[in-house]
Parts: sequence; structure tokens; C-alpha cells
Amino acid sequence: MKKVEAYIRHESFEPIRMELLSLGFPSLTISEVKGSGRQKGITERYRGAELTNYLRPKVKLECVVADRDVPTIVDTILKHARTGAVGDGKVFVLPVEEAYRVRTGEAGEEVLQAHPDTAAVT
Amino acid sequence: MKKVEAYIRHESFEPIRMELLSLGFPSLTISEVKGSGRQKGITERYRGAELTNYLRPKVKLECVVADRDVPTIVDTILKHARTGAVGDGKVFVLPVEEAYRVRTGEAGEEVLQAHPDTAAVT
Amino acid sequence: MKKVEAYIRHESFEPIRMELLSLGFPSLTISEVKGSGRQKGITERYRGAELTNYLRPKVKLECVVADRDVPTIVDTILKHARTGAVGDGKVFVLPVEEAYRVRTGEAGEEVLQAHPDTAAVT
Amino acid sequence: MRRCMLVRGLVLSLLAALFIPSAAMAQDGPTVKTLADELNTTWIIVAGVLVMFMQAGFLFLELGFTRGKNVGTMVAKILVNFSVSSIVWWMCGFALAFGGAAKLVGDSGFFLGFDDTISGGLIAGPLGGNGAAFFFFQFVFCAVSLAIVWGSTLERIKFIAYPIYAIVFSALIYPLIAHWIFGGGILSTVGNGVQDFAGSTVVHLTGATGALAAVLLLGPRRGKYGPDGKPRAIPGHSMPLFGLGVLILWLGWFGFNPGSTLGTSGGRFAEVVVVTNLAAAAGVIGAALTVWFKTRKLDVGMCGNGAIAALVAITAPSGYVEFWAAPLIGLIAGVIVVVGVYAIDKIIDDPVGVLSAHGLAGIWGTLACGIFTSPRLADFNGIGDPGLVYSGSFKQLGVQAVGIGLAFVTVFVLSYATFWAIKKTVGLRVSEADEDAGLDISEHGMYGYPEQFIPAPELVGYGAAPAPGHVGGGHGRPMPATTEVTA
Amino acid sequence: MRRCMLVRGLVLSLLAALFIPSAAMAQDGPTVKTLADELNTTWIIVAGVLVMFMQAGFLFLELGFTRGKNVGTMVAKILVNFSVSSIVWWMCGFALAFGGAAKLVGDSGFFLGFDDTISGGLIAGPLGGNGAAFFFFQFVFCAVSLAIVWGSTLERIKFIAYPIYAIVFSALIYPLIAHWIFGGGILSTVGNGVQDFAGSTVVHLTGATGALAAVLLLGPRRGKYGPDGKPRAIPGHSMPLFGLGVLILWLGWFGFNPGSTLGTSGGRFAEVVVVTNLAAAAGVIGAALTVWFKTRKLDVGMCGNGAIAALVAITAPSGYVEFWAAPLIGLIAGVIVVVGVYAIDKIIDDPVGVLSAHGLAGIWGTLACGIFTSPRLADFNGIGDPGLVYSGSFKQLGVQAVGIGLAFVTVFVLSYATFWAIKKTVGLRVSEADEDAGLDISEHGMYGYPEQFIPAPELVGYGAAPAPGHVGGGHGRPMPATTEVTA
Amino acid sequence: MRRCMLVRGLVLSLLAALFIPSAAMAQDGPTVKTLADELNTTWIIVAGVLVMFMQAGFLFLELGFTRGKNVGTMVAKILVNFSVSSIVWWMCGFALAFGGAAKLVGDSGFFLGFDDTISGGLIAGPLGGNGAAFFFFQFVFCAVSLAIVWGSTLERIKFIAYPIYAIVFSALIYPLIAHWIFGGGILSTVGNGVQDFAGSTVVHLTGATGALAAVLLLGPRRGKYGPDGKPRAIPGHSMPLFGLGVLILWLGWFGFNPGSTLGTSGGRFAEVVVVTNLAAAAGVIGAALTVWFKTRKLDVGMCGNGAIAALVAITAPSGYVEFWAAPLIGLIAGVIVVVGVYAIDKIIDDPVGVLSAHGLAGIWGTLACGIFTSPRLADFNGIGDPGLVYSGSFKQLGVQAVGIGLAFVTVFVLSYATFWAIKKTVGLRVSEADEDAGLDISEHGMYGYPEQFIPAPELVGYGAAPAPGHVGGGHGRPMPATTEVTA
Ligand SMILES: Nc1ncnc2c1ncn2[C@@H]1O[C@H](COP(=O)(O)OP(=O)(O)O)[C@@H](O)[C@H]1O
Ligand SMILES: Nc1ncnc2c1ncn2[C@@H]1O[C@H](COP(=O)(O)OP(=O)(O)O)[C@@H](O)[C@H]1O
Ligand SMILES: Nc1ncnc2c1ncn2[C@@H]1O[C@H](COP(=O)(O)OP(=O)(O)O)[C@@H](O)[C@H]1O
Repeated sequence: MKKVEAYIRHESFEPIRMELLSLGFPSLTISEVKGSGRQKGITERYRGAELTNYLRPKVKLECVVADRDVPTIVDTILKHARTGAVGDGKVFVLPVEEAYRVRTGEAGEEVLQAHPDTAAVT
Repeated sequence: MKKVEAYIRHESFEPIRMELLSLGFPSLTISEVKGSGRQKGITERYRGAELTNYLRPKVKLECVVADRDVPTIVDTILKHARTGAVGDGKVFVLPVEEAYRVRTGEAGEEVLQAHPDTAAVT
Repeated sequence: MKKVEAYIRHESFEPIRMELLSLGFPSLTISEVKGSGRQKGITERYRGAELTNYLRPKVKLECVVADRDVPTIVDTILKHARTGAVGDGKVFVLPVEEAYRVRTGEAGEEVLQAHPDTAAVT
Repeated sequence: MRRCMLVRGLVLSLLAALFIPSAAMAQDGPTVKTLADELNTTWIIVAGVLVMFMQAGFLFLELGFTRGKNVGTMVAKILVNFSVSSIVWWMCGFALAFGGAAKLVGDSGFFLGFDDTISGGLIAGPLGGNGAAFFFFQFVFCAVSLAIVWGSTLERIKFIAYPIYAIVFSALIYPLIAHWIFGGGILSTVGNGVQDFAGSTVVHLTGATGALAAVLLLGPRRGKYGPDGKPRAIPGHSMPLFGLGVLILWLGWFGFNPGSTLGTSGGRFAEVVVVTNLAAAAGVIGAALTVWFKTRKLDVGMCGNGAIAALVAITAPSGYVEFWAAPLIGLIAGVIVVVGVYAIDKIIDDPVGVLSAHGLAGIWGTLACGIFTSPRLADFNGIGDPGLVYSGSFKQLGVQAVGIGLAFVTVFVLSYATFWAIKKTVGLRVSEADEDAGLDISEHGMYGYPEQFIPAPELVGYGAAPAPGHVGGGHGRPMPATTEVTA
Repeated sequence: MRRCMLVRGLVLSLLAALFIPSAAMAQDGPTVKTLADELNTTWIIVAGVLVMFMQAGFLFLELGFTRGKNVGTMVAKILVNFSVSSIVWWMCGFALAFGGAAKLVGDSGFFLGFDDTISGGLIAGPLGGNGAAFFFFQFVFCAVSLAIVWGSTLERIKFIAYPIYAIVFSALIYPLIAHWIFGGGILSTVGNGVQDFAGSTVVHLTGATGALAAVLLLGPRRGKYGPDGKPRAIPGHSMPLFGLGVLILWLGWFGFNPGSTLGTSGGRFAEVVVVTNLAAAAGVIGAALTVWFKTRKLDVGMCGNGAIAALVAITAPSGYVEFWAAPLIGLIAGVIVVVGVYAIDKIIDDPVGVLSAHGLAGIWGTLACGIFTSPRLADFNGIGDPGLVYSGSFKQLGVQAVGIGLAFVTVFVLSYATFWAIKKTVGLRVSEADEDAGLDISEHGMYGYPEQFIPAPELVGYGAAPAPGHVGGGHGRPMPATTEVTA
Repeated sequence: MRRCMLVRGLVLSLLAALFIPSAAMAQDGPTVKTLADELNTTWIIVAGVLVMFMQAGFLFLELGFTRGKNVGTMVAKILVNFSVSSIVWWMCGFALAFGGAAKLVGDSGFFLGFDDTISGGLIAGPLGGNGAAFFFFQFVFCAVSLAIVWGSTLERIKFIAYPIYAIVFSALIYPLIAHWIFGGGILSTVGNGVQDFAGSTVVHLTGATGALAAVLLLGPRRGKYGPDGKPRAIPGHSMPLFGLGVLILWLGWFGFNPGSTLGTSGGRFAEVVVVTNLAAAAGVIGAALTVWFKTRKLDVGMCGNGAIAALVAITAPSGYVEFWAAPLIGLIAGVIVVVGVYAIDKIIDDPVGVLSAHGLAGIWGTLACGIFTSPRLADFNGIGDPGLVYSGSFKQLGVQAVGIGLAFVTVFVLSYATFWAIKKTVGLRVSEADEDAGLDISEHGMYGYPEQFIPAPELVGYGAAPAPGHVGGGHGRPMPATTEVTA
């Protein structure tokens, strides 16, 4: 099992979510993060003083999948998240050793994605 | 060392935190996330138009512990987070290679949990 | 490749970011988290009733770097995040198996940090 | 006071007839009499408009004490309640309250028209501009009383309960009490009459009694009491909005009490302004000191509650007491509200403290007349006797207690019956799932603060990023080109 | 009504000359006439001040319907528009609107001074205190009309468009319509005159027409319409702020309509208060029921829009109709606004629903005079004929339609031309990147809610933690020492 | 103006005695004189109520410029200050300021009662309704002045400093200045008197001077100045709340300046309304243009500060200048405030810009009388001489400067001494840990926005999920059953 972590733009999330859903991967988690990288910051002005923000808002997408599904997930993210401008983000793949479904207490790759058919394929 | 990552309901956090504390695991971190999975979304109505949210609010719990403590942590989470309804969440276990306590600069399993007695057992 | 995850105080982030930038590591991501550990909580009072918060606000810093850069990153964090008081936080190192730059689709260690010279050193 | 107005009207008519013959012939031009009428009308309207704005005060006070998931419903609540009450008061409530001089209820003025004639009471005769102003002024009092009711019911009541109870309240419950005390009904015949200048009992205790009936049938919010039965803090989401509410209410009270002179005669309303402000100020100080000594922290909500409680308490005596009594009455009200909230919170979940701030303080204020009413003002208003400190007699105190008792029992019985019927039919409380999700999303289909609850990427919504040529190429899009700096 | 004031002025002067000789000799003391003048002035100023506060109403209504990234700009917008309009009205707008009795525009009162003499019309003669009050009262109407325009343009318009259009609007567009209907211009000669007591057409339709011209040239917000062309919800960020706006507007309307009596004569303004409130209440009920039956959810915004639409609709008839007609007019306005918003949202992106709430409701209100105006009040005001239900004749309805038509065409042509010129020169709409980032950061250099957008550690900013000795050692610093508990 | 009122009173009494004998016999009916009194009282009360609401204006202006962790304390602050001031003004402040005609302070009216007699000055004689209104009106001025003080102290001052300084300020500091300029004290004998119609110096400069004394002893907020000594932006948390504050203040100023006519005589107050509005509008424009040319961004806060500064500046001249001078005075104030804030921010941490908006603009406004006062109005008010542009003489300018100087020195010395004593005893500033945590949690025990600071799961609190049978089985609980859709 692997965890795919992607730092992407807000606008790219909906297309990614929709394609992943149609591919049988409805299960994922996102959170609001702020990132810095090659992208430039912005400077704010307030009553004569300045404030510069080097961190820009991003969405962090986390999705744990079976090893063989990693390329599908990564490709889908890369496809929709790319605008070609700096700040498009990064995708990382981390190892996962075990997974449990809370509702049932089951463990293993079967619990990773919600759709029965996905599970069946496993 | 392992990192236990759990995506759970808000209401289940307090009981989990309290039991972990009593078991000698006070150290953990949480954050607000939004997840999708088997759980259904909701549709909002506003001035004649609609908006559907497929993502539901969850709490992400992160807790790094020594390998042998993983079952304790996972069991505690599973016990309190389960309602039996869809949306109860998932628990994942990831490998961790090193850990440092900032205050002292120490490294190793000893830094993982705050309670001296826990450390002693190690 | 490794992912360095640090849970630190808000005030310590700016110095860390600035030093990492000057060392050639501009790329990182942060998020707002709440943590508990050895640090004490606070009790609030409201209209005769009480509420105790055991969780305190922290910043979570995530930075994926090449294996050989891990000590640099960790040392920088430890240096600036330390006040010597409880609640200074922890740093963890996790393995990462693959990394992609969304903008170009490239994979590998080269994508980790934004500065061309850093890449060159690789 | 109200009686006094009647008298003045008569005197005026006589004067007009006897001493100012020009009034008869110069029909188109203003006379002293018409000007006096117009000035009274102006003041009543100005005061009424200030009281109307107290709706915003109640809205924001309650919003401040509510969690962010239940804020939109409060806005809809205040609009719907005020509106239903407006229409029902016009159809029926006003007629029962002020449409006649009978002991129980009035009998004229249903579906009030400008050409209607009121059969008796304060504004007996053709309605006219002054009567229209009176109608409006009394309506906004009814609406205030209704707004008070809901403070104990926040965050769990079904929306449908609002319009149903609003109808019963505006058509019957409030008009009964208003008629009995303000309109020349039975309570103005107990002793020399119950003293309640602007409604500590008529408006505030009535509202708080409705709130008590509602909350007894409704129960506490989920999570209010821990497994050990001890109250947990459910902090409201915004002290700034609470502060706005308090200040708007304080403002509105300068219409509420001084407007109850129903005119400008003798500049009496200016005295009432001073009395009202002194009491409110002392209320803040009383509450602040009390909560400080109890907890060593200065609870912000309690400071505001202190002001409200003192304003409620001074409402009845505001036309009856001298300046010096006002700070005393207010100070005590400030102490009462803190002690009351702390005590009641142990057993009843009253999120904004309406039972203390309007109930206990309303009772205290009504009783305070029996203690502090000055002979000068009892005489001026022509209602009741001087209070204990002047007369040494407990008589007026007794009369006040009778008024409180009758009002409380009547309102409680009628309100309990109404809420009970609502509970048994359409239901009084939302489901647990709806309560957890919040009333905004469950009853109104949208959060009151969408950006707090809806995941940002789903709010943004539009699909993939535009083609590079679409925006200035090379800029990250969510960033204004003009403000970029080099990293 | 306005005509009537003129007449009254004359009568007063005559009376003063004939019946009250003392007025001539006791120059320093008040007389009945000077008192009447002062009372009128007092009421006009009080009403004007209430109307001025409607700027806050519009601000908060629009803020509520806006996303959190575009809120600071709204504050700057309202301040700059109101200010530019103030100055331009004083320089020019007032003169054209009320500075004379010619058919097209007035001709005196430019750069108004206290000693100026107005050449003709409602306040012909030396300005005086009453004239100053009139000047202010009419200005705040112009400012309301201007504020309405921007409701359809939120979240994408360039700031520079505001002052430019504000100048044209206050100098020319609004003065034309105000003169034609209020100031004795051409529309007061169609039939027996167009009935528009307080400006359903003059103020509200004018504003909404400007809004239509603007939005046609501006286009929808990014993300408002999906790839399928269907409208997506872009929920406003705060229902509490929206509620504040609605209640302030409701309050302000008690200056807007009753103030349009321009005095207290006969207490007529109190009747207008009652009529206004009944209509507004019915509007809330109409809108709430309509949206409930359509969606089974009680849209909070629609309840508020119902109030606004009803207030807009009752604006024209408020001085012409009996009490009973008010709830009817309001109820229908409430239905209209919901149906209107739902229909218009499919094709035009009007974030606050100004086209429905001020446009459709303004038209409905103006037409309603042709239906409900009572003979008593047509006569009293001396403008137009009784409405359809009394006279059985469609004549006044026709006159009203002519008024609506001429006002709409004039305002639309002038506004479209102005916005077109803005678009072709300085530009009407911000870049896509700026729209995405929000107008606050892109046009004003700082977020309106910085803590929502700026990463917390960057906001804190100060460097590393202080030396241990600096704060009580061993305490975590972001925690107040006094409140720590043992973990 | 104030002097004039006195004269009018005398004239009235004479008239009443000589020309209107009926006044004596018809004691119960209104007469022209009693009506005139009542109308004056009505206007003073209405104006006073508007000024009272300025407390909300100051609260929201300051809230907008504050960080979210320090908002509850502001609400408690405004309530406690206003309340302490209310009581102290009644006990002592009013007596010193207006209780007599001596040069230094008044001597009657302590613990004011309705039957008290004032020994001399503006309202010499028995208090009465008009006197009660005067008492209230002057009190709200004192409270405004006090509210201004705290603008420079936000986010770091200890709460205990508020009531202590409020007592000294309301009992002594403000009464001194008010007596000297408004109450017939020493400054009304310099030349022909210092012209300060509504208090640019008495109210605003006094407040700003207190603010200066406080901030010098308090020091800047943590993190305001970088290691390089350059000011860092600490953006306030909410431009909408700031906008609310500005608009409420603007509204309140229509009571502040026009109410200072202390009556409706001659409709003068309507002129003051026009002058006030023109200046405020020009102030927004002046500030907007200045900040735009400086930074090419339209700072929202500066637009609002421009309005406030212009309103402060026009306060003194509002009763002395012709319409045309108002936009000039306002425009210059708008420029001054921007330049002032930018300059002062480099050395003093004044979060809301009170030193510029009330201090510099207050000085400018007071001086502006010496430049623009028209002969007509100097004469009408009976105070001072015409200004430079009319008289060509610098005399009045000199008199104004003397007034400013004496007021500044007096207030500064007394305030600095008071704050110094506070600092040395109970302490003036919270600990660093408390400042970092925010004053809400450290001084009041609860955040002003709990949902922003308390972790959501700890706020929810109730234990494990209920048994399946408890809610509709199979529904995820935090989701309202009625709105679920299929994923
Ligand atoms: N090595 C990294 N570790 C953690 N987060 C990263 C890393 N590199 C990039 N990110 C995240 O990705 C976002 C975009 O990266 P950036 O370097 O600006 O874009 P690009 O990939 O186009 O150079 C950053 O804002 C940050 O959140
Ligand atoms: N494979 C996954 N990767 C990341 N997050 C997941 C994954 N599966 C579930 N989650 C998280 O767990 C939450 C609950 O999952 P869901 O599938 O709705 O529940 P259930 O386990 O009852 O089927 C989701 O909202 C999401 O946040
Ligand atoms: N084992 C852990 N797993 C996850 N988060 C941790 C762990 N230990 C510490 N943290 C995070 O670090 C923060 C500081 O830890 P704490 O124990 O209070 O400090 P100290 O290191 O001084 O003992 C916590 O609030 C929590 O967010």
C-alpha cells in the first residue's frame, strides 16, 4: 500500500476528484495548507507598513491506495493539476504498512477504497 | 517507530484522547480535514442555485509511537471511533525512521511520548 | 528521499523558513494543527461553566528532501524552534519513495527543491 | 402616565374649544394644539423607530451567543417573527390590547383602518395620525416581547414553532397583559393600579415567561450537560456581534422608556432618558464586579447582560423614580443577572440568559416601583402610590406583586399550552442529526458562514485552470499580478 | 404631497400675515409659524439621518452576499460613492433636480450656499434652515439610488468605475428623474401626474436600471455558470452581516417613506409609518412562503429580499394607499422577488438580486398606485387620480406606466453609455487573476479579513522565542500563565 | 451659539410674561413657549441618542483594526468605560463642567437631582426637562472623548487601567476643558472667546491627548517594529466591522454637530447637518487620493480615517462656516490624516490612528475657525471674530491657538500623571505571554471568537457517538438526513 500526497492548486481539485471517482477511487482526504517553493510571494500594504507573504495557499490531497494503483492516481493528479505555471505543486509517494476500516475493524488492502467493485478487483 | 494516521469523526476524538492519555500516550497532533469515501455528500441551496459537497469534515489524528505500541493505539482508535455508520473513517500505519525532541535535541524512541514512565518502560 | 515533519511553535517558523531559504531549500509546506503532549492545557470560563483545552496550536512543517540533506533540515529546525520550554515540539523523518513535479511531470530527487543550483548539486 | 395623557387630551380639547377660537377657523394652518399633537406624534414615531431597531439588538445579542452553524436561522427567525407579529397585531392584537376600556380586552380596531374609531381607553375616538403613531409604538413593544421569548430556545428549536407561537402571542398572550396593565384592564384596578411605566412586566417578564415555557418542553442542547450532569460551556461564536446587540438595545431603550411618556409634555421624557442611562450604567458595573469577584475574570457576556438586566429593571420604574434611585436599581439588577445565570445554568440551558436578564430583572424592576416610586411621580402619572422608602408602606409593593403574579401565571399557562400543542403536532425540536449539523444547513439549506463549513476547493468550483494564454502567462493564478514579489 | 407642501407654505405665510400679527413684532421669539417650520425641519432632518444610515444597510446586505475575499472593497466603495455623490450633488445635482420649476431641469442652486435663492419649485425662495434640510434629505435619496446600482456588479468590477459613474449619476442621471417626478418636471404633467410618493421609480427603479446597464457590460463572475451553462451557487460569506443590512434598511425606510411627507402636518407621516411596516412584514411572509413551496427550505437571503422588495414596492404607494392595501402590495412584492431572482439568476449574475428587489419590485410598486391609490389620498396629495379598485378606470395605471417607461429608458441609455465609455477607456472589469485573488488584495493591497487569508506564522512574524528569562520560565509562551492547567 | 441660547431663554421668558398672558392661566395646556421648549428638548435628546450610539461606532472602528484574539475585551471596555463615565459624570463631572459660571469650574449639580438648581452658566436655574436633556447631551460628549483615548492602547493595555482613568477623566479632565470652552470658563474670555462649536478641541483633541499620554507610557505592541526598527503591518482582523464603525460614527455626527445648536431655533441645525456632511465627504476623497498617490492602492482603512478626520475637523467650525468652506476643511483633514498616520507609525504604535484622526485633525479643525468663520455666524453665535479670509486678521487664529495649547497641556499633564500612577501601582501593560495569547483569553477567560481558537473536537465535546438506535440508523450523524445525496 502507498500513500500519495499531492500539493496542488485549489481549482485543480474538482477535476481530479471527479476523474478519480469515475476510476473507482472515491476515498481521499484533503486539507488546506500553505506552501512555498519557486512561486513568488505577495506584498501587502496596510496603513503605511508592509507585510510580505512567501507562503501561498495550496490543497494537500492524501490518498492511500494499493501499490498497483499508484500510477493511475499519480497520472490523474498530474493531468489535471498542471497549468504550466510555477506553483503547480508536487506529488510524493510514501509507503504504508497497514490500513484499517474503522466501521468494520477490517484491515488490509480491501479497506482502501470504498467501491465494492474496486474491492472485488483486489 | 510508526506513525498512526487516523481519519475520524469529530465526536470520537475526546474519548480517544482521554483513553490514550490514561494509557500513557499524551502526545498526538490533530488537524481539520475534509474527506470523501463511501459517505454521501450534501446539497446546499442558495438563491435558486445548488452546490453539492462531496467532502465531509473529519479530524485527522497523527500519533508517532514505538513499534510495539501500535496495536494499543490502533485498538483504542477503532474502539471509540466506531459508530457502525458509513463515514467512520480509516486508520493507516506508516514507517518512521527517526524522531527528535526539539526542546532537548534528543533523538530516538524515548522522545515519542511525554510521560516519564512510558519512557522508562522503553 | 525523506520527508521531514516538524510540529513547532508559530513564532519559530519565520526564522526556520529564512535559514532554509538561504541554504537553498525554499520548498516546504505548512499547516495549522493542534497538539497535545507534555505541555499543559488551558481552562476557559464562560457564563459560569468551564471548558478545558488540552490541545495547543502548533505549526506542522513538511519538507521533502534528498537523504543527504536531512541532517541540514533537521538541524535548522532544532536550532530555531528551541526555547527550552515544554511545548517546543518534535521532528520526525519518514521515507518517501517517489516525487513528481506537477508543472513538468518530471520525477526524482531533482524535483524536490526549487533552486536550480540545488538541483545542479544533485 | 398613560392615564395622564388621556386627561391632557381632554384638557386640550377644552382649551381648544374655549380659549383658542382661531383653531376652529384656520383649519389649514397649524395651531398650538395641532403643533402639540404633531410634536407628540413625532416623538412617539422617533421612539417607536428606535424600539423597532431593538430587533437588530436582539438578533445580534443572540447571534453572539450562538455557534457559527446556527446563525442564518437567527436572521430568518427575527424577520419572520417580526413580520408575523406585524400582521397579527394589525388584524387582532391591537384591538384586544388597546381597542376599548373593558376590564378583560378591547373590542374595536380589528384590521385597523385609518378612519376607524376606537371605542374607549387611551386613544378613544377617531384614530388620526397620533393614533397611528400609538398603534406603531405599541406594536414594536409587542415585537420586543416576542423576540425575548426565543433566547432560551436557540440552536435546537424547529423553525415552524416560530410563526405558530408568534401568532398566538401577538393575537392573544401579549395583548392580554398589555391591556390589563397599560390599557386600563383589570390590573389597573388593583389598589391604585400596578405601576409599570414601560413594561418590565408587560414586555420583559411576559417574554421571559414564554421563554421558560418553551425551554421546559424543549430540553437542553446536546452536549450542554456532561455525563456527570455538570454544565459544560458552549461558547457563543462572536463577542463583537454580541457587543453590537447590547449597544443597539441600549440605544433602543432610549425609545422604549422615554417614548412611553407618549409625548413631549413638560419634557418628562428627558428625565426618563437620564434615569434609564444611569441604571444601565450601574448594571454593567454591578455585573462586572460580581463576576470578577466570583471568577477573577471579567466575563464579557456578563458585562453586556448586566446592561440589559438593568435596562429591563429600570423599565417599570423609569417614569416613577428620581435620579438617585436609578443607579441603585441598576446595580442590583447587575448583581441579580450574574447570580441568576450561574444558578439557572446548572439546571436549565438558557443560552443567552433570558430567564435572568428579562425574567428575574423584570420582576426586580416591577417590585422596585413598590420601593422607590416618588410621591411626585406617582402623583404625576396618576397610577399607584409612593414606594416603601417614601411611604413606609408595603401596599404598593403588594400591588406590584399581584401584577407580577397574574401576568406570570397567565402567560405561562397560555404559552405552555401552545408549545405543548406544537410539540405534539409538528414537533418542537429538530432531530439530533440536524442539531449536530446545525440549523442553517438543515432548515435553510445553506450555512450562514459558508466559507467556514464548505471545503474551499468545492467552493471555488470552476474546473481546471484556464489555458496559459488566458491569464498573463507565468503568473500563478490565485495571485494578483500586481503584488507579486520575488521569492 | 410635495405639491401640498407648497400650498401649505403659502397658506402659512398668509395666516402669519393676517391672523398672527405678533409674528411680525416678536422677531426673536418663536411663533406658531416658526415653530411649525422648526418642527418640520426637525422631522426632515431626523428622517434624512435615518435614510443616510441606509448606506450601512446596503453595505451590509451586499457584504453578506459577497465572498470573504471581496469585503474590504465594499467598505471603500460605499464611502467613496457616498462622498463623491455628496460633493457632486452640492455642486450640480441638487440644482438640476430641485433648483427650478422648468419642465426639464432646474436652473438655480449650483454650489449651493445658505444665502442662495431657489428660482422655483417646491422650495422656491431663500434657502433657510428648512431648505437646508430639504437639500440634505433629497441628497440622501440620490445616494440610496446610487448605492443600489452596484449590487449587480460585486466581486469583479474595477474600483475606478465607481467614482466616474457616481459623478455622472449624481450630476445628471438621478437629478433628471427626480426633477421629472418629484420636482415638478415633465412627468408631473402626464395625466394628473405620476404618483411616486417616496421613489419606487425615482430612486429604486433608477438604481436597478443602472445596475442592469452595468451587469450587461460586465458579465458574470468567474465560476457562476458551469460548463453546462447552469448557474452555480456562489454563497455569500455571512448571513449575520446580511441580516444587519436588512434590519438597517428596514429602519432607514422609516425615514425614507414617512420623511417624504416633508413635514409633520396632520400627523400624516405616522400613517405612512404604519403602511410601510405592514407592507414590509407581508413581503417577508410572501417571500418565505414562496421559497418554502419551491424548495422546502427557508432560504435566509430570500426572507430578507422579501422585506426589501416589499419596502421598495410600498415606497411609491406609501402616501397614497389605505392600511389594508399595504399587506397586499407587500405580499405580492415578496412573491415577485423570489420568482424574479430564480428566473434572472439563470441568465444574469446579479449577486444580491437588485434587479428583482429594486427593479421588478419598483415597477410593481409604481403600478400599485394605479391600482390602490385611495381617493382621499390622491386628493390630499393633489397628484394623480384614484386607482383602479376605487375608480374602475385604468387611467392612472397608464400614467404610472408612462412614468416607469420614460424613467427606465432615460436611465438605461445614459447609464449604458457611461459604462460603455468606462469599459473602452479605463476598463470595467479586473483581470481574471485579480478576480480569483479577490478585490481586497488586488485593488486595496490588503485582505478585508487578513486572518482568514494570511498564514498565521507570517502574521505573527516576530522572530524566535524570547530568552527563557523574559517570560515566566517554563511556561509555553502562547498560553496565558494564569489559565494553565495540568495536562 | 450656546450663549445665544441663554439669550433666547431670557427673551422667551419675557415674551411669555408680556405677550402671552394665557400661558399663565392655562397651566395644563401647551403654549408656544412650552412647545418651543419641548421641541428643543426633543431635538437635544434625539441628537444625544445619536451621539450615544457613537460608542458602537468607536467599538467597531477599533474592532476592525484589532486582531481576532483581542475583540471580546473591546466590548467589555466600551461597556465599562461608558458606564463608569455615566455614574461619575452624574456624581461630579457635570457639576464641574456646567454647574456654574466661575472661570475655573462649576460648583452646583453634584449627584444631580431633578429638583436641583444650577447656580449659573448656560442652564442656570432649576433643571427641568430641558436641563435633563442638556445633562444627557453633555454626558455623551464626555463619553465620546473618553472612548477616543483608548484607540492608541489596543491589544496590550491592562483592563484595570480603563476604570481608573475613566474616573479621573470624567470627574476632572474632561469637565475642566468643557467648562473652559463650552461652559463659560477661562477660554471663553480669551479675545472674544475660543470658537469650538461642537468640540474639535474639547472632545477630540482632549481624547487624542489622553491617547498620546497613554501610548508614551505603554510602548508598542510586540512585533510592531522589526529588528531593524521599521514598522511592520499588524493588520486589523475585519474591514467590514471597521466599515460599520465608520458609518455609525458618521451617523452619530449628525447628532454631535447639529445637536450642539442645543435647540431648533431658526432651523440652524439643518445648516450644520449640511456643513458636516460636505466636510466628511471631502475628507474621504482627500484621504483616498492621498493614499492612492502614495501607494497606488486604495487603503480601505484610510478612506474611513479620512471621513473621521474630516468630521473631527469640521466639529469646531460646523456652526461658524458657510457651506463652501466645509469641503475645503474636510479635504485638508483627509490629507492630514494619511500623512499623519504614515509619519507617526514610524515611531509610535497607534493601531487606529487616533493621534492623527482626532489629534492633528482636531487641531486643524480648531484652527480652521480662525480662517473660515464667517461674520454672519460669529455674530449669530456671539463668540469670537470672523476668520482670516473675511477679516484679513490673524487675531482669531491666535485665540484658537491659545485654546488648543491650554487644552493640550492641561490634558497631557493630568493624563500622563494618571497613567504613570497606574503603571507604578497596578500596572499598565499585560505580560508578554498574555499579549501573545490575546487579551480575550487572558483577561476575560474566553476567546471573543472561540471557534477560531478552540480546536473543533474539543468544542464539540460530547463523548462517543450515540448508540445506533439513537439517531436514524445508517445516517452519518454530522449530516442532516434531509440533505444527503448519493456520492
Ligand atoms: N520539497 C517539498 N516539500 C514540501 N512541499 C513542497 C515541496 N516542493 C513543493 N512543495 C509544495 O508545492 C507547492 C508548489 O511548489 P512550487 O515549487 O512553487 O512549484 P513548482 O513545482 O512549479 O516549482 C509549494 O507551495 C509547496 O506547498
Ligand atoms: N484510501 C483513503 N485515503 C485517504 N483517506 C481516506 C481513505 N479512505 C477513507 N479515507 C478518509 O476516511 C473518511 C471516511 O471514509 P468512508 O469511506 O466514508 O467511511 P467508511 O470507512 O465507513 O467506508 C473519508 O472521509 C476520508 O477522509
Ligand atoms: N508522538 C507524537 N506524535 C504526534 N505529535 C507529537 C508527538 N509528540 C509531540 N507531538 C507534537 O508536538 C507538540 C509539542 O510536544 P510536547 O510534548 O508538548 O513538547 P515537548 O517536546 O517539549 O515535551 C505537541 O503539541 C504535538 O503537536
